[in-house]
Amino acid sequence: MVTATWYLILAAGLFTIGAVGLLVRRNPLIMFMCVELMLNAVNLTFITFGRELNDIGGQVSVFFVLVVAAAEVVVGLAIVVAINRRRPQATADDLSALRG
Amino acid sequence: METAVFIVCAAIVLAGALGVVLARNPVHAALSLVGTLFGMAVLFLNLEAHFLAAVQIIVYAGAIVVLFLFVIMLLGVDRLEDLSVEPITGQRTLAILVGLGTFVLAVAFLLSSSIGPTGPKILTLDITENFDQYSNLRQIADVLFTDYVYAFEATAALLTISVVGAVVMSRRMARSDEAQESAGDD
Amino acid sequence: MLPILAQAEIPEIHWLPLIPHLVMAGAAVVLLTIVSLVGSRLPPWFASAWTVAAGLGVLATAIPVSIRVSQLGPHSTIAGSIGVDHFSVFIVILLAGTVVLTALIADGFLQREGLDGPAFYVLLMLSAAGGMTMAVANNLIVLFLGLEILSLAVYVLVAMHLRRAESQEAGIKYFVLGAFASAFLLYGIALVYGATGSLNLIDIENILRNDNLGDNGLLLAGMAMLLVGLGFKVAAVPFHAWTPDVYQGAPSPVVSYMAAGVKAAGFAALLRVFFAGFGEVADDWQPVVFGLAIASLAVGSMLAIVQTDVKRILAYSSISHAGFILVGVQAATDDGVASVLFYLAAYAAMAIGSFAVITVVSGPGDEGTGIDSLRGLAARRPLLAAAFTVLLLSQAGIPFTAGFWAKFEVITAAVDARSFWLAVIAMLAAVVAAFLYLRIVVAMFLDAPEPDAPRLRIPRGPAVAVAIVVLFTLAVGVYPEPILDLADDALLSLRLHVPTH
Amino acid sequence: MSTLVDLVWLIPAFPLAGVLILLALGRRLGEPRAGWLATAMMGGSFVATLLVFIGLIGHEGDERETVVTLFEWVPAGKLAVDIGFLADPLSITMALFVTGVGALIHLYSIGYMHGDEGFSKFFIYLNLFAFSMLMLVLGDNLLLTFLGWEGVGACSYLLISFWFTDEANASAGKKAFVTNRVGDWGFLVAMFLAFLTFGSLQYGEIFFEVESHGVAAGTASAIVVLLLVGAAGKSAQFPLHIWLPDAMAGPTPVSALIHAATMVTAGVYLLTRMNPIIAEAHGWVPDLIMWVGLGTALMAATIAVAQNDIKKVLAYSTVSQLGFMFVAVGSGAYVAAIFHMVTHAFFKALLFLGAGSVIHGMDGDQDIRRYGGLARLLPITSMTFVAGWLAIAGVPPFSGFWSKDEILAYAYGENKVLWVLLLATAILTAFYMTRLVLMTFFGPPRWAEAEAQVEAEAGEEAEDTAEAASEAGPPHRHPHESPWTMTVPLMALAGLAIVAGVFNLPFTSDVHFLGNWLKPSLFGNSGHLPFGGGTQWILAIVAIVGSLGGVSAGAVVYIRRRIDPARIEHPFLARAWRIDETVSNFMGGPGRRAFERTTQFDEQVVDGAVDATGTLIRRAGTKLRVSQTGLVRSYALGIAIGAVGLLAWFIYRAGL
Amino acid sequence: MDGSMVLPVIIFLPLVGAAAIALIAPSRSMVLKPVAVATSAATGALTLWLMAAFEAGDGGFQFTQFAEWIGSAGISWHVGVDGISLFLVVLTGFLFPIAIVACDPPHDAKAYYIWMLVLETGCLGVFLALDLVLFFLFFEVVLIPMYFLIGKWGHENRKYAATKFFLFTMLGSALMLVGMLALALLTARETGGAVTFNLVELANSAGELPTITARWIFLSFALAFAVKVPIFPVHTWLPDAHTEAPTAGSVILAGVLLKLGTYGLVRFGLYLFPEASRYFAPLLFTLGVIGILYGAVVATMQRDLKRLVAYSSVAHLGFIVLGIFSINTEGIEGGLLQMVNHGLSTGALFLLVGFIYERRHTRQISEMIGLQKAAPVLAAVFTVVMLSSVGLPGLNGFVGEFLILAGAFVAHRWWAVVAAAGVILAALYLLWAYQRVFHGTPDDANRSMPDLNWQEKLVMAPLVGLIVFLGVYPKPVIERMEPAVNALIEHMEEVEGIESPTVGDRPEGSFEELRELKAHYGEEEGH
Repeated sequence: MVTATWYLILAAGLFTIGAVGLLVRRNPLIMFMCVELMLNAVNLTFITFGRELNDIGGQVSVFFVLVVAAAEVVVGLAIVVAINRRRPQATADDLSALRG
Repeated sequence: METAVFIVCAAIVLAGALGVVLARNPVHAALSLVGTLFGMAVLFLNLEAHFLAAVQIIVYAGAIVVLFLFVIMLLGVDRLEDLSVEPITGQRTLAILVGLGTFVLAVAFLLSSSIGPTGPKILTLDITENFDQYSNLRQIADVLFTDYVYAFEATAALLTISVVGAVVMSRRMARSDEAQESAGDD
Repeated sequence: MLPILAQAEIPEIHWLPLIPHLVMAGAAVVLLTIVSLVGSRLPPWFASAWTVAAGLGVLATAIPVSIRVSQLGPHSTIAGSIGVDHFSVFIVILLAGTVVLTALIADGFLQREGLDGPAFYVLLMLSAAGGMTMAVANNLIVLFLGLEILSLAVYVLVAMHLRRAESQEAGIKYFVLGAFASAFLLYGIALVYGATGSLNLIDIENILRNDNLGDNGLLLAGMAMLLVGLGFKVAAVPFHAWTPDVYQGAPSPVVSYMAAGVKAAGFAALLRVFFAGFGEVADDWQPVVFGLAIASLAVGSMLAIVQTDVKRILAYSSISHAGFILVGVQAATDDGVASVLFYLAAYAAMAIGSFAVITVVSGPGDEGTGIDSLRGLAARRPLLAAAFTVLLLSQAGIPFTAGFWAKFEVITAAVDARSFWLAVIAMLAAVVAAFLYLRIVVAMFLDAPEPDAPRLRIPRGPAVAVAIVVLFTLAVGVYPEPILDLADDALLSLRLHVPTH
Repeated sequence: MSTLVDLVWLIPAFPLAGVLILLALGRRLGEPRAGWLATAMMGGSFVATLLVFIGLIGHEGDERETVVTLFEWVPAGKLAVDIGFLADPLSITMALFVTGVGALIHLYSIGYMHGDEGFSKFFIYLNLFAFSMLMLVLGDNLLLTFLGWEGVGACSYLLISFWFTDEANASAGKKAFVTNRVGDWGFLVAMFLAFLTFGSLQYGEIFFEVESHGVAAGTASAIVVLLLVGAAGKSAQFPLHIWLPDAMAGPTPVSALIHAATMVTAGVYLLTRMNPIIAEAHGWVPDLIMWVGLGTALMAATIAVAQNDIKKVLAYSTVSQLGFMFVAVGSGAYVAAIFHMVTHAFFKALLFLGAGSVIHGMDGDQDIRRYGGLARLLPITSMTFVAGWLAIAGVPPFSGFWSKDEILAYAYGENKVLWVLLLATAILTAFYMTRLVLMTFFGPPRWAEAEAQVEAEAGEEAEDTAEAASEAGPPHRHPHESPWTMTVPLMALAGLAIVAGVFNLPFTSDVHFLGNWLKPSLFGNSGHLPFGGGTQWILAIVAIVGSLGGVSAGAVVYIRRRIDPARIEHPFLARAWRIDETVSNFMGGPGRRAFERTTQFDEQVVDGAVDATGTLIRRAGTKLRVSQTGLVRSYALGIAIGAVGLLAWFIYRAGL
Repeated sequence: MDGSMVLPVIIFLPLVGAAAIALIAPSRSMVLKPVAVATSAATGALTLWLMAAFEAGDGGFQFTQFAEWIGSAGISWHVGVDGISLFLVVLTGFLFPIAIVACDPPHDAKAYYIWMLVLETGCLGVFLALDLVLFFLFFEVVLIPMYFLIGKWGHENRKYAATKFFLFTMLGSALMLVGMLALALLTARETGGAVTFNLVELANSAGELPTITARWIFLSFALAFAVKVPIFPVHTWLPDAHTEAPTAGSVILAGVLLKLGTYGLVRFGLYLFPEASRYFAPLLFTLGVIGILYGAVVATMQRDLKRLVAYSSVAHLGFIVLGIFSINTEGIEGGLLQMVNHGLSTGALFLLVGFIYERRHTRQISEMIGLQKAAPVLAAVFTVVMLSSVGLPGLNGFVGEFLILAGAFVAHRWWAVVAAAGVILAALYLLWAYQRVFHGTPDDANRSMPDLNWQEKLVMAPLVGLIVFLGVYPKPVIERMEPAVNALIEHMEEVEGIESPTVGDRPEGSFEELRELKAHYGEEEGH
């Protein structure tokens, strides 16, 4: 029998991979994907807790997270598109005019 | 059975995640993401979140990843990223250390604690008690339109923003010498 | 099917407390509709005026809410997910005021820069609606949604100056980091949910009071993650790094909204979650906030003094201010909450005014934000320089400005909580920060203007906005009692709530 | 109660009025009316003093003390100080010769300062000085005395640097003031101690407290020693004497009035006034006063032997004579001290004014090596000067003999060694004064041919002669006698210098006028000679022989030229035992360096620390700025590190 | 005039004047100065009236006015005057018109007069406030006008000096604010009463705080005041600020602003923290002595005349600190008196240096020589003022200095002995400077320097007059101070429950009684 802990550890691992991915990748799109990974990890955590607590709240939360994720991606991609129009192929590291 | 499903799905999820992080081609990364999302959906099923499993596929794999791919194609940003170089000194080492730290600490917290309060629990809606009578969808709907009705309505604002935002950002800005007239005719 | 339907109890909904939110969000949607229908036939000032009206409408509708709260006491509605108390009213008023003033500032600015007017105001109002949601949220998911509404709109606002590369760079930075921090916040929510079994702060507070969960790892980890997310929003060190870049890159009116509104909403959420929700385990998080406060004060002040861009200076100073406000949070007392609210109100005025001045001074393209562009402003535009000076002195905490009382209240709270050393450090940081305000004042008053400096045009909107905040700053500086009373009344204690669920 | 004594306030009021009138109208009055006004004020003051004197005489012997209080000055806490005047035999004695001699010198100044552009200012200062001196003498409490004490110091400063365009004068004035201040420090601290001990600064109350409750010997000793420091400063006793010779830079009437007759005797007056405290002090305290006096007297006498500036000779002689007075105070011979003070005031004022007359006649030249044979050209000056010479040399029956003899007698009673040394000093005095007189008034005139020689030596003795050389007039001079305003005071003072001995004749207690007169002020603290009249006669004869010996020795050296004067005028003596040099070298060398170091410390360490704090914060800001790379991934890393940090802290907190 | 209204009128009259000046049209700039002078003179007249109407024998607060201000925080509008503050108020009222009349700003006259008048309001507010927060507000707000006065109308290095002045002073008061809040809150906690910042109420419960707490709080106050005074080693803002400030700024800075610190030490140090004051008295005492000697030594070596005067302030203020922490009537009264005296004499010195600067456009001592020849009246006035600063008896500086040292001697005699050596050094640096500047033969640059004009004479006359008057007859001042000082000391003793060391009572005797006592001496004298 798989206990909740396994799910949670899996989620933690996924969250970590997402976080590390955001830190090491330069392509903004892939960075967004990493955020999605992190959100997915949270979703898994929510659902696991919900089941353990015998509570639907976790699942409802995931529902909202999904909506937020979708909206976030739209906005994020819109910004990326706008930037790419001016500076095609710009990586996250290229955008460092503001500093200091 | 559940264990087997978990192991397989976990493997898929992690592999997909690693694929996202390690793929040089953004298209490959997006496809790896799809893998993760599918694995996740199955795990949701495993956890008796049927509705969310479906939404996961439809919204995530179906809409979000497609959006990603669409943008990749639109912008032609499918150039390979050279992952052997890290321009920022120490970034990768620190990132991995931080990742390890987060993971180890999170696991330590998870393993050391019990879930839920020691006293009486406060349930939004008891899953098991009503499981026989209601579908998962029904349960979620119940809560969504009662206790979470405000949140549900708020998502409308969220979506409006994303629409307006996308429109604003995708507007082609006239060159600065045309700025005056373009401001006028909008 | 009927019995099943009967199962779903529709919770009691008090509409009155929600009216301000509905007015704000509704005004945005209506504006959007009008614009898409009538479009270019509208006069250029229409959207701005509409927004001002909407903000004033919110202010007006907040009054009955406030009266209701006075009559009934703090309570909650919609299954306990919405808290109706003076605290939220205070923040709502603050946000509405911020919207009004930002709209005034933005009026001339958007025309000058040739930017998409209506969209700006729509996003502004929606964002403010999100902020208000954060202020009233008694449910972590509602709070998260509010935060996302607030943030997503601001991401777009930051990036919307399409002719400025800095604007988009700021936008993408803010977005990536914001999403990253949101993920932490969300994870924190999940962990707290796992620890307490509830997403409702009232329930959580009850549980924490009855159970001894102080050493529950999930709860602690959840608090840590929540602090990351909210610390990011309020720009506390070490989650602050976006602030200077974004403040510098973003269109100036947006910055005034961010500094005043976003920060206020962030602190409102922080207080709701930590003071109200986790008040029972304050011993656990106080030291962390202590650390964040010191780090913010130190880093904010020290980095500010080596900057040359006024927006950057003020960005770092906003980090320092965040540290100051955290001092009030750290006290974890009712006085602390009141001091935070007062500080937020005072800071909102100074920040809006300061960025309004910068909006005016920066000139076409929003480029002239270097400290050089302020050189000799006193000779060119004495009143503007005087107004800016008042605002800067207020930021420095000089007497007879609102900023003084803000610091006074925060330090009072800290001292009352026996955090003497924190108070001392905060005051020392304030002295260091004073140096940078002086630098700006020096540039304006003691330096000669550039010989070829163009004549400054001061549009009516920003002029009115600056006049309002300066008057507010001075009036509160001389007689802070009304605002102090408001802040003192804005008790934030979930124990007083009567959950209707 | 005689109303005459109550007029005591008039004594200082006259010169004060003079000051105020001259301040308002001085320039309009112009020369010489300003001078006449000032002189008249001094005359009025003298008359007022006489009236008070007469009034006092009318009192019974023991009731010759009257305090006239004008108003409260400093009524603060326990401290209550009045502006009040004490008229008693001591103060009135002092006031008499201060106003008397002062009036004469004012008169003299009208002639002396003729043609000076600061004429009226000079008389303002002189009157102000007189006022201060009278406050010093008449004040009924230590603080008022101190007011006068400092006032005369300030006037001295102003008058020494009167011709301020010359750096040397300016320096001398500053030096006088600062050196005096060192002494004032002692006076101040003595006052604090007195206040702490007695709760009052008023003489009457202090003495009453001493009489009724007594005072610890240690405290009394401390007070006296501190007062001695003050007195040494004002009365130019070793080692604070260095200012007085330099003070000769001022106009000569100033030297006569302030730096010979009146101000410099203030120290003696103060110690005499405080005799009840001295009486309570340990035994070594009077001895200390005595030995300080003796050392100063002897040292100054040896220096005077080798000086070539006429005023410097007189200055060192003044220092020496003040030493005599200190010896007297130390041996309890207060009457002798006051007696000598009075006679000294007459003859030294006379000598200075005479010297002034000579300098006036020599167009400002002060070097005695360029004098000679002036007796014929300046008859009145030379005759009066001779009278002064005989008085100071201790030749009977001139006044100096009587007063000096009394001091010598007391010294003999105190300590034989002391007496021998003091006698030697007296002989030296006779010797160098003879030298001065002979070189100035007798022998061949040298004022023409000496010129070349002096110029040759100029390099070596630059310091001594710089002044003379710079003021040296045309090579062909025509020394002339001074106007009557200058000679009348000379004659008056000469008369006094000759006959003043009658004030206090030693033969019987009935003719011991001054002794009897002063008795009420001395509270029986006066010393008594432990031997009879026979010994006194022997001592007197020895003194006379000594004086005559000194005079003859001078004649032998400077008329007969039996001994080369250069062997006597040793450079070490000429350079005043190098004390002045040592002090200057210290002040200019290590002293100045210490001051500079302190200033550097202030600039670099104290202020440096402040600036360094600013720099440090700024530098820290610059360093931290590097963290703001502009790279979004760095920022994200920062957030992640922060998150891990928080998690770690909570782990620690949970004790996991 | 209603008694209770006079203080607010005094405080705010200059502010009203400032507002009036702000409304004057640029075309009518010639009326700026008359309005400023009239306002400050009217304020000065009111302060004189205050002095005249002041009940001399009363040690408590007079003309008090009380109103709730910020009730929730326990802050009130509470003003009043007693013997301790009276003469500082009068000094302020006196010096401002003089400073305004004496110096015309070279540019931006309107802003200049506005700031001067605002500054006056701030200073008066500090001296009259009887509520800690009210005091703090005024104390802190004074920085702004002074900052602008230095920064805008100062000399070459003005920006640095102004910023340093501002930050340094703010640093001190920043900590004081924490201390002030701790005092009010902890006292309220100890007594169980409501939080109040009322000075009198806090003083009455001064003994309630734990000793250690009170000491810490005292230190925070003392630091703020030490910076303002300034006490060694936190004095280095002063030479810069004084040197770079315009003449009127220097006058006010030296004459009034430094007194904010010393006044604070008395009013908020001794009064509120009797035990801590006594506990730390040796420390402050020592710093005062160091300041006296150190300030004098450093002043001696200055090449800049204004800087020299500035450092002389360090020495003088050292004396005042010494007097205050003698904690006896003589010392405190001396300190208070010396505050007034220092204001007059150093203010006058700065004016004179300013006059010289206007003529010679240099402050370097080495560039001046023989000025007495060129400007005898200036030199004469300078001499009087200098002698007052040196502490010559008969001039004002002496009385204060003497009382201070006498008080200090009673309290800690060896320190007083050392401090008294300061009188030597004071003579040294001032006389040396005078010698270098005024004595000697003037060179071409200095020969033609004009003497004081009638306006400048008019300005100096009252200063010199007061310098002499207070030296001769300080009683009117002292007798008004004394009841308040005695009340303060009684309060301290009451709180601490100890008696301060003091001098024995004045002996009852006099020469009359002495005569009877010593009658037997006459008999002894016979044989």
